[in-house]
Formats: sequence, structure tokens, C-alpha cells
Amino acid sequence: MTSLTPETTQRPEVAAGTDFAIELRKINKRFGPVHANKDIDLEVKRGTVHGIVGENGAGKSTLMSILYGFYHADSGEIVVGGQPVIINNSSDALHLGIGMVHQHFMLVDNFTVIENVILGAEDSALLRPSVDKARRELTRLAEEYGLNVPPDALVEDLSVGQQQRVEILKALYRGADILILDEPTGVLTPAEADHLFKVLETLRNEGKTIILITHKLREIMAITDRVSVMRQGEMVKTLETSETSPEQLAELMVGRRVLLRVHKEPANPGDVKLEVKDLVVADDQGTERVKGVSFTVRAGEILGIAGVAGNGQSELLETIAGMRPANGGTITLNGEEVTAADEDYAAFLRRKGLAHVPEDRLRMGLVTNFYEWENAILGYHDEPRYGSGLMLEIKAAKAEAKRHIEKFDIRPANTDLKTANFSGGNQQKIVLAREMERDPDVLIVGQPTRGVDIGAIEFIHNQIIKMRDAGKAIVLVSVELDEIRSLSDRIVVLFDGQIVGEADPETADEGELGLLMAGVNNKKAAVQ
Amino acid sequence: MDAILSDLISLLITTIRVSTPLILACLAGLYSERAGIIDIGLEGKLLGAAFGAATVAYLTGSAWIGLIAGVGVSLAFSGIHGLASINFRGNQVISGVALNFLAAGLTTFLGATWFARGGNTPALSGDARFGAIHFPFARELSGVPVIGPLYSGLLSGHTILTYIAFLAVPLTAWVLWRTRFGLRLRSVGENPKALDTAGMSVMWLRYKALMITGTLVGVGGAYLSTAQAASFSNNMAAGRGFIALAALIFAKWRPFQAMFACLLFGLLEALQYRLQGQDLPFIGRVPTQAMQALPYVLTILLLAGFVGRAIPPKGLGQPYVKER
Amino acid sequence: MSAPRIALPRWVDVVLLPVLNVSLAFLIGGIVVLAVGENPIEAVRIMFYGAFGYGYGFGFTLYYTTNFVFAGLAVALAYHAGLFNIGGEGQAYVAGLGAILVALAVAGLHWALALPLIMIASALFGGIWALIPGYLQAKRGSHVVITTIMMNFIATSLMSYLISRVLKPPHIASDESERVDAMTRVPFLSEWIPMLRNTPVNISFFLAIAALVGVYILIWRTKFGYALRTMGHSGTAARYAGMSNAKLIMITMAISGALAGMIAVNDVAGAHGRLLLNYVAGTGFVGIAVAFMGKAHPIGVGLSALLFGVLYQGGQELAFTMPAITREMILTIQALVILFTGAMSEMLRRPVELAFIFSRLRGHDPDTQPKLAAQEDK
Amino acid sequence: DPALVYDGGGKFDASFNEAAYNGAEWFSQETGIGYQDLEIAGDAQREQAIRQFAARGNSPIALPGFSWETALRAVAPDFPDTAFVIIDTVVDDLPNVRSVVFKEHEGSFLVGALAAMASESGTIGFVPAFDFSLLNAFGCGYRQGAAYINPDIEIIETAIGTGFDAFNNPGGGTEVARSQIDRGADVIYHAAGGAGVGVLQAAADAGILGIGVDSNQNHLHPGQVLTSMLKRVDVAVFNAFNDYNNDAWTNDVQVLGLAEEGVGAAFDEHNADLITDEMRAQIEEITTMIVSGEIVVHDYRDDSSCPV
Ligand SMILES: Nc1ncnc2c1ncn2[C@@H]1O[C@H](COP(=O)(O)OP(=O)(O)OP(=O)(O)O)[C@@H](O)[C@H]1O
Ligand SMILES: Nc1ncnc2c1ncn2[C@@H]1O[C@H](COP(=O)(O)OP(=O)(O)OP(=O)(O)O)[C@@H](O)[C@H]1O
Ligand SMILES: [Mg+2]
Ligand SMILES: [Mg+2]
Repeated sequence: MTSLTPETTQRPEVAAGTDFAIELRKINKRFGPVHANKDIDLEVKRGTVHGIVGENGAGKSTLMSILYGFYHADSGEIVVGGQPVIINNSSDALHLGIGMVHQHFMLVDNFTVIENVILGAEDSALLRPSVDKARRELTRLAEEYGLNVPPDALVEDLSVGQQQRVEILKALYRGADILILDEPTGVLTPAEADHLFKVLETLRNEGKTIILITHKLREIMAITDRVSVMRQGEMVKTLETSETSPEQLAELMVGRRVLLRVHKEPANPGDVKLEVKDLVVADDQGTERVKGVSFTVRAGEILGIAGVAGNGQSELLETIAGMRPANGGTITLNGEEVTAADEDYAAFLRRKGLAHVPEDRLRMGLVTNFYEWENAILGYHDEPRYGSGLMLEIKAAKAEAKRHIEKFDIRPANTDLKTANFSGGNQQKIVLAREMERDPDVLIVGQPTRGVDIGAIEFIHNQIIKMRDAGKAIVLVSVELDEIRSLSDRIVVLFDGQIVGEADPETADEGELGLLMAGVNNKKAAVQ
Repeated sequence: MDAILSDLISLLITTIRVSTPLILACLAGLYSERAGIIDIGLEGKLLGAAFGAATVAYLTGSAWIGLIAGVGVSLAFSGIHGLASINFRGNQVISGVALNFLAAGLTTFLGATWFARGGNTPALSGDARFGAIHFPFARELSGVPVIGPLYSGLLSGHTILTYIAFLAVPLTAWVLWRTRFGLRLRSVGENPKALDTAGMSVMWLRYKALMITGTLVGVGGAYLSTAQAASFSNNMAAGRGFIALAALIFAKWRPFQAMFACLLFGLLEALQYRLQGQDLPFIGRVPTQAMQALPYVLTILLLAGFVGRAIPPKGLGQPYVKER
Repeated sequence: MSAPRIALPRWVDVVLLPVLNVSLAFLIGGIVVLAVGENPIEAVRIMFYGAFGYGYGFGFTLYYTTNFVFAGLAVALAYHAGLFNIGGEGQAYVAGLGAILVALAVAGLHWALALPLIMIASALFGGIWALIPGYLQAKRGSHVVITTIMMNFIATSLMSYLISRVLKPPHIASDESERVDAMTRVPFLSEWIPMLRNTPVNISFFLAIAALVGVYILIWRTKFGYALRTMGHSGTAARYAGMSNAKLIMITMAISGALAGMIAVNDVAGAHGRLLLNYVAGTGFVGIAVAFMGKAHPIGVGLSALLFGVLYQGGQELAFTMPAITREMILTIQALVILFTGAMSEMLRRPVELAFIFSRLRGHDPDTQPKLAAQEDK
Repeated sequence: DPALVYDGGGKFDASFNEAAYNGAEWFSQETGIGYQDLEIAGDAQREQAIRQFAARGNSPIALPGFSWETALRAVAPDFPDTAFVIIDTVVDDLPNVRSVVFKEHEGSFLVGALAAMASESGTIGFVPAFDFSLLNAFGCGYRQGAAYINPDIEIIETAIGTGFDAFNNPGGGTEVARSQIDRGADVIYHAAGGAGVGVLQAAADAGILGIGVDSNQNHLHPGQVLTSMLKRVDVAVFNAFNDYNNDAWTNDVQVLGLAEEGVGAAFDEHNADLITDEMRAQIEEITTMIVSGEIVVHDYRDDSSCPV
């Protein structure tokens, strides 16, 4: 329990002489047997961007949640602006000028932007005055920081990047001086991420303090002033960013040397395995999201589909995987037409040799309430090897799960643990292992490394390359341009439900791809 | 023509009376469920409140004091529901089921012990009951064609509780969409974490919602025993709490739609009373039971045909677990 | 505030807490008993004596338990698929029609041959009554909670008409069906166990036990059960896995209704030997409590069904012996049991945890020392 | 001691069961002998309840309600020394059972006639709890009586619900009665147990007349309840207890109609102002005619149909 002085919610006057916005001393936090934070010390200088890196489960989010009053430390001390404080709840943190953008957004989906911004910070019992004030304030913040969001749009209609801006606006609206961002770029496109960093720079220049948690060392190098590394609940080291390198950080995080570049041999394409022709798909609301997409994938090659999130990738993937009916066009797998028709078409396609690593592992690829072994057979439970007839042979399933665990180094190596208790990276490995070990002809992969630490990223990338080299046809969808470029043998860019261009990963530069992703097609323009 | 009109009006009058307790219970459920707490226990609260109201109205001779007692009883029920589902993160459905059993058992048991009438309370008369309120000139205008029956019959002549029920509808809409409390209420049912990280207490807000729930359903219970009937009798809620819940889902947790859903149920019930034992054109005489099943059959058909998917508040039914 | 959390031994969770919760319910019930001037300890003794003390009472306990098992399993199974079936009452009622039609049609047939037919008919009728909401949920998205409530009301109307106007033979005064032939009727256990003489517990009791085992296997040992649980946790994941949600919903509801329908085998073809108006008498609703109290696990459902059987039968004994304690009083105690064991089951966890910490502190268990140090910070 | 087990509606239903209770109390006060009674929670408990009383030596055991028949048949042979009395149905093949049935249709005929006489609008109502043979017998007698007085009379019949729980829905009773009143009914007879309280209330509120049932309900709303159709269950219970006590027990079938004063219309100070001498005289005449067989009142239960 944090202790010391009783005064809590008074924002401390800036004590002269201290240039630390935040000092954490000997913070401890346990969740049952898990010691998530061990004697953590951290000092964050005022007016800087302070990065925090660490593997999945290192305790970064926990530490920040303690700072934000969401968790109570078992012991330790928090000093804000030179004053020891007790932060009992988020309200205290807000009063101390601490704002947080959570890893999983804390937004009400069916509220408007304004409603989300004023929630909890209303000025009066009636909403009208608060709404009016917030509208003015949002206009000001939009101008000042470039944080543009339509104030009356429903949050659920916004792109992820815009939703994140709403989170930042929430914090700024409450007058936050210290802004914590927990993995803000995990779900952003490069352009959105760039924009975010511009915003953060502006904020820093205005004297605000920013704590940034990320798995992307490139970002750390680009924006932070100092960086702290956490490993297994401990604070390993804090460094000046200018005096370190990605390689050093990676080694500190993981405890061993990590290869940050993907090594792959040139592709050796074979027969056409998957052919998509003039595919048209509508979303649940009936809006057309895929508008006549065609491409082919050959054995032994990786086709990367690049694009800003929300341009039809999800619907495209789901349709190819048999989860969503096509409204037009055909899909051919191994020469057989397999356009989705029934609700259980995904199972049929699996039997035909198609495997699918979904974009959203938590909602789709896994049942978090299931044991690990149960997830190891999700989608394949009907196969005879898990029992003939109606019965499910648990032994066979567990044996398979064990194999996955060993081969993919899933930790903890326990088939009887609820999947929710695995870290994000390990959850992703459970999905990958399941889909890859099936030995499919075609593998569809969506956002394989979202929210995964670099150690795991390296592993996952190598697995995907291995699959390719084993002669599988692979479709990779990712918003990470780096990932697309380093893994793919060919790249197509999806914009507004259409393929607007194709690029060679060896030669295409980021700028060219970026323009394509924004819907600007130079080549087409040139032809006309 | 006149006969048809007066028939129609009397049908609508019945509809309004029958709908009153449904609307109150339905709005009550709306506050609870908008705050993320399932309320299967509306039935029990109606029953408990009806008992409390009838008992105290009888003892004091005042319907108003009875009303307060009825509200008190259902507030107490809400309190238990809150303890179970907010503090102890219990299963909200099972808590509601328990409260229904508790109300059924306790009201009859206490009634039997106190009044020795097998759980029924003595009949109320005079000020111990809510009487009809007549609008100015209602009597004078009653003879005027069309306007007369509409004004004197349909609008005038209900008890105060009916007017409260219908006023509670726009009031609820106003609260939900125009006030700070409404904003927080809606957010806590959708995503309690959002409210929590905004520095507000989820627990306290949910209790506030349950208090409103208790109050509204309490008025509904009092209506049953001190306005519609004139005493409490065993299990007199007769499934109205469940119908209110159905109406709430039907209305997709929106106040005006909730009112219309309740009015629809009321209308079908009124119609059913009216059509029993009568020859229908083309069909002939239909068994009583078929007429009585009509409201429920129609509900199912409407639900399947027109209303579409009802998407509940996302946080509904999930206890808010705040790890510390 | 953030006292250390310790992992409680499993037996605390599985045995101690439930026992404490039931005790608390009885304690509060006891206060009410005291308030009406009776001795609560004596009341509990009578209750248990009534439920277990002699063959006659025990037979009734088993009979009630049988019904509650079926009703509880119906709710529990649907719950695993993420469906809340409040319609057990109506499904059982309609199943009574299937049971009686077949039982009367095959009148004179030996029960051993008739029983499977009656079971199939009951399951079919109950299953269809549940399949309708299932279909509407699957295909039209109508919320199964409302539709099952509606189907309950419709069942009451339908059955009231059929019993009073169609099935009632002229020579019987009350509105009920013809009797089931003695040969055909599901036999009472007292035929083999004299101790249970004159009690309605019948072969269906073993059906209930078989159903408990069967549902366990269905949920956790079959491929269908796996799919059902996947959908229950996440409809999207089920779709991803290539399971048809619509089919799963309909099959689950049908099985759930069939389970509720087994009440008809116990009552219509067995205990009552005829179809009575409102014969289900709330059993379907008790099933909701049984399922949730049993945490939707067949073992739990079995145990909580037994608890309710004890409350029903013991309560009857109590009403006999202590006239001041009426059936409503029993209902009140039942409500308290549901409340404390079901809805407020977590209430005593914290105190128990603290008690454990305290006892370990006294015992100087080195393992807990650091955590306790943390607590002393406060 | 004698014992009494109530039927589904429970002890204080303000009508049928309560009448049985009153009979037992009457006996108890008259003789100073106590009695035991019990309410059951469901059909499964019927046999158990009887058996337990019999095993404890209670006799006679009074069972008001036809629903007791099956349980009685199961238990009575096991206790040949115990006397049973069942009310509302006939069990004549067991040596230790007395059966008492009432001609509700005759009593209902009388109140139907009164209703027709009192009605000014020419429209009267009947409210059964639900569609049920016994209740239909009440309704059928009522229709015949009303039609006897006024062949053109309009009779509205509306059930409150569809099952036994309709007996507990006074709100429904109120609404049903009101909808009948809206359609012009100015006298309403109910056969709805507890829900009937709501019917009488609605009638009183609207300033028209209600008719009570089973017990004398005239006092509920003095001047607003035209009469009550009395069904002397209390007499049946009292007689059974008393006969046994005086060693005058008989195992027979007693059919209590108008002739036996087992049914009738209630006249007391509460409805004195409503009943004119003329009406009274006419009722007496009808009574005589029914008793003498000059008027035969059809019993719905005979053929599940009603001539009117
Ligand atoms: N509420 C909780 N209950 C139990 N354990 C928890 C809880 N929150 C976190 N943990 C555990 O504490 C450890 C630290 O988790 P935390 O979320 O802080 O990691 P992280 O560094 O943010 O990881 P990631 O990079 O995946 O976000 C993990 O082992 C996690 O499983
Ligand atoms: N849910 C809550 N959690 C924490 N603090 C709260 C909460 N609601 C109100 N407060 C605090 O309590 C004080 C008084 O609150 P407020 O005036 O909002 O109460 P209220 O009149 O009940 O509000 P409303 O009617 O809008 O809900 C304020 O300082 C506010 O910050
Ligand atoms: Mg994290
Ligand atoms: Mg206020």
C-alpha cells in the first residue's frame, strides 16, 4: 500500500528544484502468485518523452495502472512533482494531472466523441453546458495539436486511430500534464503513428510529460528522450535514448541477442493455390466493403496485402476463410471453387487445406475462457484424430496441444491453464501453432504480431517464412508496413475495398506504398 | 359510428389502466439494465411493493403513506439485489429469482400472520385508496361528441399513479439523454471501465440506478393493490414483472419504445377481454384460451418479423470486477 | 484495503463456502422461525427428519429431486451455449401432452416397452416447444428470454384448452385426462424397495441420474459439447471455427426442452398417472435456481436439486408438525437458500480468506510472511 | 381429532376453502374439540398429507375439493378405521368415505334470476377464473336463471386467465369486470375465488352490482353486492365432524341442492335495500319450483354443454 502523507487529491505545487514529474520508489504488486512488479524504481523527467519497453507480461501495464490509481500497489511510494502522494483511484490520478490512454481503449462505443470526452468531467447536472464547452475545447485542441475527430460521430464508427485520438483528447480535456500511453501504436497504421508522434512532440514542447509503452524499438529510438527496460516484473535499466541502440534494448528486454531483421531466401513459386476473382463482400450492416478484388497466390510465396485498417481487409479475410458470404465473385482453392455459402463453411475449407490466423485473436481465434488444450483444437475438433464419432478424445487433444507447446515454445507449458492467463504473445503462438501444425496448403494470416513483443515477433516471422519455404501459399494482411515488406514476396495495396496497386517489396519504398495506401495511384494516373 | 367510437375509447381506457403497472415496472427495469444489472426480480418487487402499500395504507388509512411503504419495500429488495450483484459480484439472474421467491413467500407469510386472511390484506376504502382524478370540466364535456369521450374518458379519470407512470416516460428520456447522471448511467451499462477510468465510482452509480428502479417499480406495486384493486392478494403481480421485462427487451431499452411496448401488451390484453366469447368475422367463435394467448403469440410474431435483433447494453449481467 | 490475496485450498471453495452459505440461509430463516415463536433448531431437525428420517419422507425427497434435476439440467445445458432458457415450465407442460397421448395410446402395454415411447414423446413435445424460440433466436434474432417467457404463457393457454375441452373424459369430475393404465404407468420404486411404499418416486429417478451423467458427457466429452461451449463463450470464435451458430442454438434448445420434458415422464406417466392442469407447478422456475446454484455443472445441479428436494419435503414435514410454519414460510427459506448460496455466494469468501491468513500468521507459516508485511503497511 | 386439508387455493381464499375452515371453527367452538389443518404446496403433496394425518390417528379427515379424489383412493383403503369426507366429487365405492356434492347450478340459477331482475340495462356479466368445468357449471346455472326471468337478456362471459393462478389475480378481475361494465353490464357474478374480490371491487367502484360466491360476500361492499351464491361447504364440514363426534357417521353420498339448503342466495342486512319484496317473493317461488322438480336446472358437467 502506498503511504506517507495523507493529502491526496491536491495537485502538488511544483517543488522548485525537482525536475522529475514522477518518481516511483520500490513499487511492489502481486496478483496471486504472479509478482508483476518487483521493487520498481522509476524517475520520469518533466517535459520529456519517457519510453518503457519489455516483453509481454513484463509488468509495464501493471505499473502504469498503479500510477493511474487503477490498481493499488502492495507497497511502495509514488512521488508526483516532488510531493509524495496516495493515488486511491483514477479520480485522484486525474486530479494530480495524470492522464492515461489504455492499451485497450476505455471508450463507450455507442457514445459520441463528445459524450466520451465529457464523461466523468461534466461541469453541471445538465449536459448541455458541458457539451458546448467540450465542443469549443475540442476545436481548440484540434487546432493546437492536430487532434481532429468529428465530435458528434459515434465512437464505434471511428477508425482505431481516431478512437485513440479520442482517448488522448479525454486526457487533455481533463488538463493532464502527464500523459501515459500504453502501446498506442499497436493498432495504428504508419501514417497514423506518424501523426501520433507529431502530436506527442507538440505536447512535449508545451512542457507536458509523456510516458510511452511500446514494443517497437524504432518508435523508441525516434521519439523518446529516455527509455526504461523491464523484464519479468523488474526494472532492468534506464538509459538515455541517444546512448543506446535497438540491439542493446532488445537484448536487455529478452536477456539474449535478438535478430531484428528477417532473413529469407528468394521465393520459389509453384502452382496457383488460391485464386480470388472479382470478390464483392458486404459487412454486417450491408455496406459493401470489398468491391471487386482479384488476386492469385502460388505455392511457396507470400502475398502481402497492405492497407490502412478499415479498407476491407477484415471482410476480405473473413470471406476467404469461409466465415462471411460473398456477395459476388469467386474463390478457388486448389482448383476447386469454394465461395462461402453456409455458416459452417469455415470448417469445410479447413478440411480442404486452408488455415486461418485471424486478425483478432481474442475475440475470434481463441476462446479465452477455454483451457489451452481446448484452444489447440479450435476449428479442428471434428477431425477423426480427436475421436471418431460423437465423442471428443481429450487425450488426443492434449497430446496435440503438448506438441504445439513444445514446438512453439509456448509459456507456461501447461495445457490445463485457462487461455486468458497467457500473455498476448503466447496467445498468438497458440493460434499460430494450431493453424500451422495442421500443415495446410494455404495459410491466411491477419496481423500476426499485433501487440506481441520482439522476441515473439522474431519467432513468428521465422515460422511464417518456414511455411513458405515448405511450399505453402500464404496471404499476409498487416497494417505494419515493415512486416509486410520484410515478409512478402509480392505486395498488393488495398484501398476502399479495391486493389489500387501492386509493389515489389525489394524495390518499393515506404513513400510509394504510403501513397498507394492513401488511395493515390501514380501508375494509374500515369497510364491515363 | 358512435357505438364503435365509444367501444374504441373504452378499449383504450382499459389499455391505459392495464399498461400503467407495466410501464412503471418496465421503466424501472430500464434504469437497472441500462446500468448493467439484469432485473429478473421485477416481479418480486411489484409483489412486495403491492403488499407493503396495501398493508400500510390499511393501517394508516392513507394511500400516500402506503405508497411510501410500497416504495420502501421495493427499495429494500433493490438493496439486496445491489448487495448481491454489485458488492458480491453474484449472479444477477439468480439474485432476481431468489427475490421473486422471497417476495412470494414473505408477503403471504407476513400477511397471513398479521391479518389472518391467508395472506390477503383487508379491503381498502376511502383515502386508503388512490381515487380517480377528474380533470376540470370533464363531467361537463362528457356529452360532447368525440372530444367528450376522449377528454373525459380517456385522459381524465385515472389515478395519480397512472399520470405518474406516463410522466415518467418523457422524464426518463430526458434524464437519459440530457443529464450528467443519464450519461454516466448509460456508460456504466455499456462499459463500466470507461466510467471507472474517468474517476467515477461504478458501484455508487449502480446503486443510484437501483434506487430509481426500486422507486418506480414500487409505485407500480402500489398501483396494483391501492389503485387498481383495493387490497393485496397472493401473487397478485401475476407475471406482470416478466411481461415488463419482455417489453423492455422489445423496446431495446429505450423509454418511449418501452411505453409503446407496454401499451401494446395492454391493448392486446384489453382486446382479449373484449373479444372472448364473441363471434369474430370470418373465423367464428374462438376458444377463450386462444384469445388469451393472443398477446403472447403476437409478441413473438412481432419480435420475429419486425423488431429485429435487440442488442442489450454491452455490460449487462457482468459484475464489475475492480482488481486492486 | 489491498490485503494480500491468498489462494484458498480447493476444499474451501467446494465444500466449506457452500456449507457456510447454506448455514447462513438457515440462520436467517431461523430468525424468522423464532419470530413466529417456534424453536429453529427443532425446526431444522424436523426438516431433516422429514426429508431423510423415514422411507416415506425419503421417497418424496427423491421424487422432488428427480424433477429438479431435469429442470436444472435444462437450464444448465442451455446456459453453456450462452442461452438463457426460462421456458422449462412451458416445455415440461407441453411435454405432458406428449407423455399422456402416448401413454393412453399404448394403454395396456408393459411399462418396460412403453417407457421408451413415452420418453421419446415427452422429449419430442418439450423439445419442439423449446425449438420454436431456438429457431427464432437462430434465424430471426428474437431474444430467447422473451420468447421462452411468451411460450410459457402460450403453453398455459394451450394446455388449459386441451385438458378442459379435449382430453377430459366425461366421467371424471375434475379437468384432467384419462388415467394411464396400471400396466403402462412408469412403476414406482416401492415395487422393489418396500421402504418407499406409497411415495411417488419412480423409475424416472434413475433417468435423472442418467441424465446428469449424460449431460456431463455431452458438455465435456463430446464434439457437440465442445462446439456448444465454444459458442457459449464466443459466438465469433464459433463462427471462426466453422460451427453453425444457428444449428447449435436450435439443437441445444431442443435438447434443453427435451430435458425439461422428462418432468412429464416423472409426473404425468409416473407420479400422477394422468395429465393434470398446471401439473408442473413452478418446477421449471425452480430449475433456474437449481442450475445457477449448481454452477451449471451436473454434479452441482444434482446436489442443488437434492437440496431443493430436501427443502420441499422437509418443509412439508415442518408444516405438519409446526402449524405456525406454513408453506409460504418454507418458500421464504428456499428463497434465502437461493440468495445466499447462489447470488451472494461470494459474500463469505473474504472473511474466510482473512481467517486463513490469520490462522497462518499464528502458525508462523514462513510463506505468508512477506505478504503480511505488506498488509501491515496499512 | 378431526383434520382438514385445504385445496390449492389455500385456507383464506375468501370463498371455498375459507368456508371449509369456517365449518371446522364452528365445530370447534360448539364442541370445544380441536382440529388440525394443513395447506399443501402442490399436487404431489396431496396423498402425503392425507396419509400423514391418517397415520397419526386423525379422524374424520375432511377433504374439500374434487382434486383430492385420486389421493383419497390411494390412501383410504390403507386406513379402514379412519373416516374421510370428500367434498365436490363422489367416491362411493370405498367403505369409509362420505361424499358431499353441491348443486351449484341450482344456487347459480337463483342468483342469475336475481341478476336479471336487478339489471336495468338488460346486460349482465359472469366472470369465471378460467375455462374450467366446475366454474362453467356456475356460469351455466346463472345463464339459465337469468334467461328464465328475461329470455332476451344479454350475458357477457369473460375469463380472467388460463389456469389456477387466475384465482390470484384481482387486478385481472378488476379489468375484466370493468370491460364488462363498459359493455353495459350492470350486474356481475364471479366464480373466481381471490380474483373475485377484484370483480366486486370494480362493480362497487362503478356503482353497479356484484354477486359473490361460495361464502357470503355481501358485507364486502354493503349495498353494492346484490347477493352471494352460498355453497355451504361449512355445513358439510361441520356435519361431518359433528356426526363423527356423535357416533352418527354415515358413509354415503350427500347431494346438497336447494332442497337440502346446501346452496342458496344470501340475504342479509347488507343487501336488504337491493332486494325488493317482489324479488324476494319471486325467488321463493323459483326455489319451490326447483325443489319440486318443476324447474330442472341443467348441470354443465353432465354433458359439457349449456342450453342457454
Ligand atoms: N488483473 C490481473 N490479475 C492477475 N494477473 C495479472 C493481472 N494483470 C496482469 N497480470 C499478470 O501480471 C503480469 C504483468 O502483466 P502486464 O499486463 O503488466 O504486462 P505487460 O508488460 O503490460 O505485457 P504486454 O506487453 O503483453 O501488455 C503478467 O504475468 C500478467 O499475466
Ligand atoms: N459516480 C461517482 N463516482 C465518484 N464520485 C462521484 C460520482 N458521482 C458524483 N461524484 C462526486 O460527488 C460530488 C457530488 O456529485 P454530483 O453533484 O454529481 O451528485 P449528484 O447530484 O447525485 O449528480 P447527478 O445527479 O448528476 O448524478 C461531485 O464532486 C462528484 O465528483
Ligand atoms: Mg500491457
Ligand atoms: Mg444530482
